[in-house]
Amino acid sequence: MADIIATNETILVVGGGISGMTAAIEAAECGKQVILVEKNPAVGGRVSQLYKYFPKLCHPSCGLEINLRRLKANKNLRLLTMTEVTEVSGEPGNYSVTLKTAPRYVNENCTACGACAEVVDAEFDSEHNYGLSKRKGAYLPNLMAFPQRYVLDPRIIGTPDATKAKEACKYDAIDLDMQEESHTLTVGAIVWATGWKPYDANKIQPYGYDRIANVITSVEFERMMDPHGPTGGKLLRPSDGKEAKDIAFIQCAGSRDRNYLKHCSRICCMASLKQTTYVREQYGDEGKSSVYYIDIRAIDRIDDFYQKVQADETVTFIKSKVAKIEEDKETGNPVLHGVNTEGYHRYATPHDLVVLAIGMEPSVPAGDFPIKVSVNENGFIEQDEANGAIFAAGCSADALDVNRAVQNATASALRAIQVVNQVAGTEG
Amino acid sequence: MSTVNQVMVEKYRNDFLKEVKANVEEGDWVQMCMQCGVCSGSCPFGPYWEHPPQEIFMMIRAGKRDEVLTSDSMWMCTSCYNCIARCPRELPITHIMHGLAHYADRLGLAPKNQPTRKFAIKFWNNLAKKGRVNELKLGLALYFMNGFVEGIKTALKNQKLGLNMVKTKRMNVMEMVGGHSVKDTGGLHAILKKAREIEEAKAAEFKG
Amino acid sequence: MAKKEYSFYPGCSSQKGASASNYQVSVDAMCDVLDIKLNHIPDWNCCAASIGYAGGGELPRLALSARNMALSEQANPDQDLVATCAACWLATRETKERLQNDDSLMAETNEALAAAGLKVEAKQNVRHMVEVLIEDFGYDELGKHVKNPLEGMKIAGYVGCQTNRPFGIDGESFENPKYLDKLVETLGAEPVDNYDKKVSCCGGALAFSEPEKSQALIRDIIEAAYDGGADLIVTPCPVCQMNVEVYQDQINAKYKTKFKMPVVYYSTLMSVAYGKSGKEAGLDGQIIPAKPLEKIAGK
Amino acid sequence: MADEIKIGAYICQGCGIGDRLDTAKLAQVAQRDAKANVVKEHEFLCSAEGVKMIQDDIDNEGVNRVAICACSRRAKTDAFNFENVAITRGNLREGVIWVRPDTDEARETTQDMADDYVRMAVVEAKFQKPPQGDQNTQYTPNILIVGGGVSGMTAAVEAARAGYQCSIVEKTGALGGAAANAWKRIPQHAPYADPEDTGVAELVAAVEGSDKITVHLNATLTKTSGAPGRFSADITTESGSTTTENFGAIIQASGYTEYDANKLPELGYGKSPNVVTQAELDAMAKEANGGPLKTQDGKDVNSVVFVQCAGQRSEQKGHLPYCSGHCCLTSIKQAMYFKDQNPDIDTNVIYSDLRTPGAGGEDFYRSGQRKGVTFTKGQVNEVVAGGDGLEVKFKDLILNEDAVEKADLVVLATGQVANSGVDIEAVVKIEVEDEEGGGEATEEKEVKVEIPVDSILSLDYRQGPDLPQLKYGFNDSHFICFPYETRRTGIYTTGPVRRPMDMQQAIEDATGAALKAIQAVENAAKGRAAHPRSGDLSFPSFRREGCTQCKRCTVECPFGAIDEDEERYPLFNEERCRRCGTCMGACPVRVISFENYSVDTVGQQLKIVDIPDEFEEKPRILALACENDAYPALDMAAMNRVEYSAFVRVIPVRCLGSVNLIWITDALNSGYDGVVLMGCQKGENYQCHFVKGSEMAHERMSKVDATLQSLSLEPERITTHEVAITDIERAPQLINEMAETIEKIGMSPFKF
Repeated sequence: MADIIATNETILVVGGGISGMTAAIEAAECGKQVILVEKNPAVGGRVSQLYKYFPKLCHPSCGLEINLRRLKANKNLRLLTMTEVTEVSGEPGNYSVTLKTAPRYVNENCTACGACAEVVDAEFDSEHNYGLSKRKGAYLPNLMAFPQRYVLDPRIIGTPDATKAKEACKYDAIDLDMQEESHTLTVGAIVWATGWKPYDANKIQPYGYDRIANVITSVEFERMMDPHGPTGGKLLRPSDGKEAKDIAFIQCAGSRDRNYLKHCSRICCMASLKQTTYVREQYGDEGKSSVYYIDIRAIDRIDDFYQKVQADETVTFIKSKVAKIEEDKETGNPVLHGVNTEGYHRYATPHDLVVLAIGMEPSVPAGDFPIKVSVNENGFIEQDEANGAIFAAGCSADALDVNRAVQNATASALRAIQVVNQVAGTEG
Repeated sequence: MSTVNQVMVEKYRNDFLKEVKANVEEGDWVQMCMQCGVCSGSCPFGPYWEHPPQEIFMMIRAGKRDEVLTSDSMWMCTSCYNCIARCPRELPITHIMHGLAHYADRLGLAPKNQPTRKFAIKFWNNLAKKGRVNELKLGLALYFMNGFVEGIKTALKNQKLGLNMVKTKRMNVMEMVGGHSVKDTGGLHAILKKAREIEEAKAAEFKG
Repeated sequence: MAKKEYSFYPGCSSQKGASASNYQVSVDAMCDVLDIKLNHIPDWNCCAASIGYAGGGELPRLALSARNMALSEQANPDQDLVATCAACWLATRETKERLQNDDSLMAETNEALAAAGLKVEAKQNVRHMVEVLIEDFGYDELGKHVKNPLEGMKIAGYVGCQTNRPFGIDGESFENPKYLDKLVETLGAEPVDNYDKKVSCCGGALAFSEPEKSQALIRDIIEAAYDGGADLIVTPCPVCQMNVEVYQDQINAKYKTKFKMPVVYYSTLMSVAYGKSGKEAGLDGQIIPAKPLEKIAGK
Repeated sequence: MADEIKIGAYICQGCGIGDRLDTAKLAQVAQRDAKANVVKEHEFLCSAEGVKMIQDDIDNEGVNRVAICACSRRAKTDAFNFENVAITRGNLREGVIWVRPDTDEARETTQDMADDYVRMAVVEAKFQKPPQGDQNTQYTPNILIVGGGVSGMTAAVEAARAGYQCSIVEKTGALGGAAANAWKRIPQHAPYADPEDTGVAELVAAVEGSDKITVHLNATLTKTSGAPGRFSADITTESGSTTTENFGAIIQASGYTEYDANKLPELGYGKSPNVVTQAELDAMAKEANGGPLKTQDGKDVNSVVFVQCAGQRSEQKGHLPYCSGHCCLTSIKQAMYFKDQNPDIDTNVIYSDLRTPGAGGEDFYRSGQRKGVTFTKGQVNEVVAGGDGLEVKFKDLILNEDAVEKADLVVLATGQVANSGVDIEAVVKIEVEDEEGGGEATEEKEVKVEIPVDSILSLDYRQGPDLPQLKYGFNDSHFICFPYETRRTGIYTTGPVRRPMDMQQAIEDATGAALKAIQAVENAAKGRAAHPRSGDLSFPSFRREGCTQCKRCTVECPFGAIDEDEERYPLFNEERCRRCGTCMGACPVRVISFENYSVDTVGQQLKIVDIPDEFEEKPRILALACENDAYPALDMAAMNRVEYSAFVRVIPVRCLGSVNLIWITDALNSGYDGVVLMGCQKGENYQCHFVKGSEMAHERMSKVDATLQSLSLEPERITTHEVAITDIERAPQLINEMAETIEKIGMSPFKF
């Protein structure tokens, strides 16, 4: 990593999700020098954990494949994984940035042959599947993972597993002595695209995510639907592994709520509408979806998707913020209590499975941002002159769907280019 | 009391929301409701509300003054605070319900024989007199609040209860004479009188 | 540990011959062991509870609690104001916060208090006894004083409403507070885990005015305790204690149930575990005798 | 040296290839059968030494065609990355050993598979040329922006800030567009509590103050021709004077027209002057300039009702089926116009779903409530002009009753209609329909050509004067991940013409569009392809003498890259080309090819495959797989060790649209027993990143039945599938199904 070349005409992009990749690739394809850092072992971010996109119901990995090809082909773009930004100082056109790279314990010799994973015994919760399944202590983060290179979980270092892995590798790709590295470099502009995390469902106490097995989150549901996900594409109840056919979707789970996130996370309505189509796809008329909502926010052109779902007689909409969920001890069914406010109808309805349309919490380190930027009380980075040449992209800027995140990231790339072009101009 | 009602009707014409904002405890919050209904679903007495809180808020906006103020729904509040704890907009719903009940009572619109209303009034009068609650008098008053015959029935029904309480020294027959009290009853009454004056004055001078 | 002193607000129900007089007895026993000195607020008055609203209205109601705070500030400055009754605590703390966040309300309140030559600043912390136990002592310290562990006893921790919402105990959730369970464990007994009625409402003051409706709620609370295999129910609130204990006969009559579930205060549990006598622990105040506790207290 | 071909074939033994396969035999095959000039084996080809070995041959042995026989073309790209040579990959790992069982009985067929992939890699290399890129581009970096509203001005200002010259062509006499008539805008900054200044004046000042921006007012485009880097645009003013300028890229920011409220008589529009649209209300507010808003007859306004979704989100004929996204926030903003003036004015927003997304949106909603704006979930049925003011009749959906509300003013939240010019696909449809004389064609015509619209871009393209529309008249991208993709290279749309949006979104959107325009210019300068084959330097060349002027290539090019010259021969515009090869697939006489992708690079591969005679019981299946979805799916199947038939030979193609029928007939003639085509999803929600490729392939294949009959072959021998990148189990299964079919119907008689 010592060979990173960066100047004050270089653009640093922080975060390798869809927004960061877009900002980096778009800028690089304009001929700019770009460094893209990602704290995970592979790029792709949240979208790589999605089964389908709304409203087209197409597969995120398809776009990811294209972006990966663009990334592989572009010589202006340098990718650093397992790397985070620890310090930033300076001003537009001349920032000094300190990067911290965690040891992967696997070097570029790795051919992704998988021999190490075969011999390692230790298993850990799979990050890719939100802990719904296990993965080995030596692993490839996912099938689309780029760099296509294995990782050793730090928790196996110093254990016999680590030595076994090393011995299993014919290509001397495993380096157990790898240490954390730190590098300081100069860049002209910074695009901040650290994305979002699902709001901690345990905090939404009335819904008992921590107490009731058959209450799950929308991101977990999404993994379940993936044919190569933890349940092989089946909707299985955590409590008893039975197929769930009567499914409740609770909107604004953590969003639009002063007790949790006060902003609207924008994507959840469309996400749940999309997920009702999964239920239909699985069971046809046998399945049943109930959406408990405050307002259905199927914004602009894609409102027609909402209209299509409304026409599906297996899907019902209840205008209600569910008050609380209790578990039916016999059946393990979550029972939803509340009032449908359209005409005041009280309900206590059992479902096989409850999906919390979980809110979007920005992953902006609001408190300890490495340099002064203006962050609003929702935790997103405000567009502000005072931020200098630090530009938020995607869900660091607002709760955005993929399409808008990419749009926003493309804009941020230009803002960064303006800065480095100015540097280039003034420096002849 | 109903003259007060006339005054308010005059003052706010048909703008009930403004009236509530001006005269009802925490009434300003009503406009912040987004009709999610979590309060209505959270109330332990929910099934007994003819109009649950969120609907009452909507009725206030819709100017349904009489329907709201004569309703006995607010009187169903057990002060469990579930609604406040869960409201996504932080509305102090319990207090708004109390405020509406009190306001309705002040205007003489509250349903006359609503049991909780009667109890609440008696409770207040009881404590306002000596500064501390006289549980026995309150209890008896309660039994007879629906008239003598009813009272005997209730009293008999609760006789065993009463005896138990006495046996376990958790009720004192001597309270009929004397009983607990603050020493400075004069001061206490002065405070309450003044507080009431201030409140009345505010309601009167507020220009919708 | 050094003696701890608090400005104490007993509340009406804790008075001699009142419905929670046994609560006070057990609290005194508990404090004796923990070396807590409760300095009673002189000439305190009723807080108007949560039912005073209809007659009182906003300012008069607040004035009542303000008067107590004013007297407390006079008599026991630089002490926390502590109440054992949920309603007393809630009303007082609510008043404190309302006054602090609303200057005009503060002014009006003091205008009213002035009528009796009083003035309030509302600066003292207003705390429930449970907060004192958990925050100022902690489970370990509370455990140290256990002489007679309550072994073999299964206890349902019924938290109820007003010690839990809207303020509650710091760090506990509204839907599933654990502190009573932890306390039960600390005292050597077994808590009923996922006791799903632990924060359900008992009807509160409406147990008087709406007995049928309230008793329906109370039935579920007791039933769930039996389902969880409880020998007795423990609670931090006088209204909860009263409602859940004293109506069991009427509920049995109405619902053909055979309830005989003792309902005790945490302070009673602690006093017994701390080796106090049944009388000191207020066990003679039980309408439904808490036999398992009596056995131990008898030792 | 470019013409003296020297092929190096490099066979890796790593990742178990050496253990599972006889690599010596592979080397022999490369040399003897495929005629590789240099052949080397290496135990770990992607290692530094392995890579160096290859680089040395390139530098010292003059190797200029490199066939890497190792892992998939998707793996180890960083290692196998050599300058100025043609590189091919023989997929021995994901393509062979990972999909075959390690058993003795499987060994022979597995080796056959590997042998063929080596042959194929070498012969593909042989027929490839390293792409040079288009050298002779005489390009201009200037950017043309159509439309002088917020979107257009933002695009210009942002591009200028990056150092690019811009010209704005605005049809009206002034800059500002729709926003110029607005009083305030929805807040764009925390705390998102109050309407803020529109910022239009500042934007106009920035445009006029920039020495990099030229503005043409009262002007339209009358002819636009050329390609990225060399567009030529005729800019004609009202007066009729025309100037011709050259541009590198074009941004279309032609904005929207407010939905015609006259179509909503039931809501009282046109019947009472006090029923106005949101745009009209904002104009009134601007007029009042901070003073109180009055009714049309000059009375004070005491109550205002906002009717959301007026003529929107409705299936009713003549209404808009979509949501315009901004209207809820706009109504809140406008209600504040009144509330900030005088809190006693009643403002009620009647909505069905209140849509205030994101952080700012929800904050603004709360702020509206705090200011006393009331919100009613309801369905407005009628607005009638009563004696004193207006009566709004609606169903209150919460109180579940019919209600009437009096109001002095009613504001209708009507939607945005895109100014997207001519719907060229409608026109094309009619052409096609006419040729076939279809019955419904006439109807089709009536529906489509309702109102004759002026063209926005006046493109001198064979495919028509404007951009293809996606849905409801918007020129949006079809792709979630690539919001700026249009089907005309170097031309990008932005603002409400792309998707209904408010000012804030338009500003973000225009900034992004400016980047794409800049990128198009830079790509054109270097002869590089734009997305999705970004950076591809190859370009289509065509043999004029062979061409029969059948026009298929010009018609079928999804990007309108091919015009016709005066002699009606196809005229390729490389800078418009996305290198998908659809033209190549379309050409019946096979005169179109790319340096590194041609009829031969694929054709020779399938021909060099060894076809055992029918008695050997070793059928051969040709699989042509889309390189973006089906091929990765097969790779991932391999990573999961999903097994499939050893009789298949998979060739990745840029797009199924590039598949030329000759490959199919060649395959059948040379004795293949089956052909499997795997492309992307087609139809309305098509997944093909070259738009129509998969569609066209299916279309063409549906017509080969005839050919099959003529060869008296069963139609089952050819199957065409839509395969998604997630079809990790299904893609192998499709191959196995073909193997089973062949077992059923028997081997092809065409083996020699």
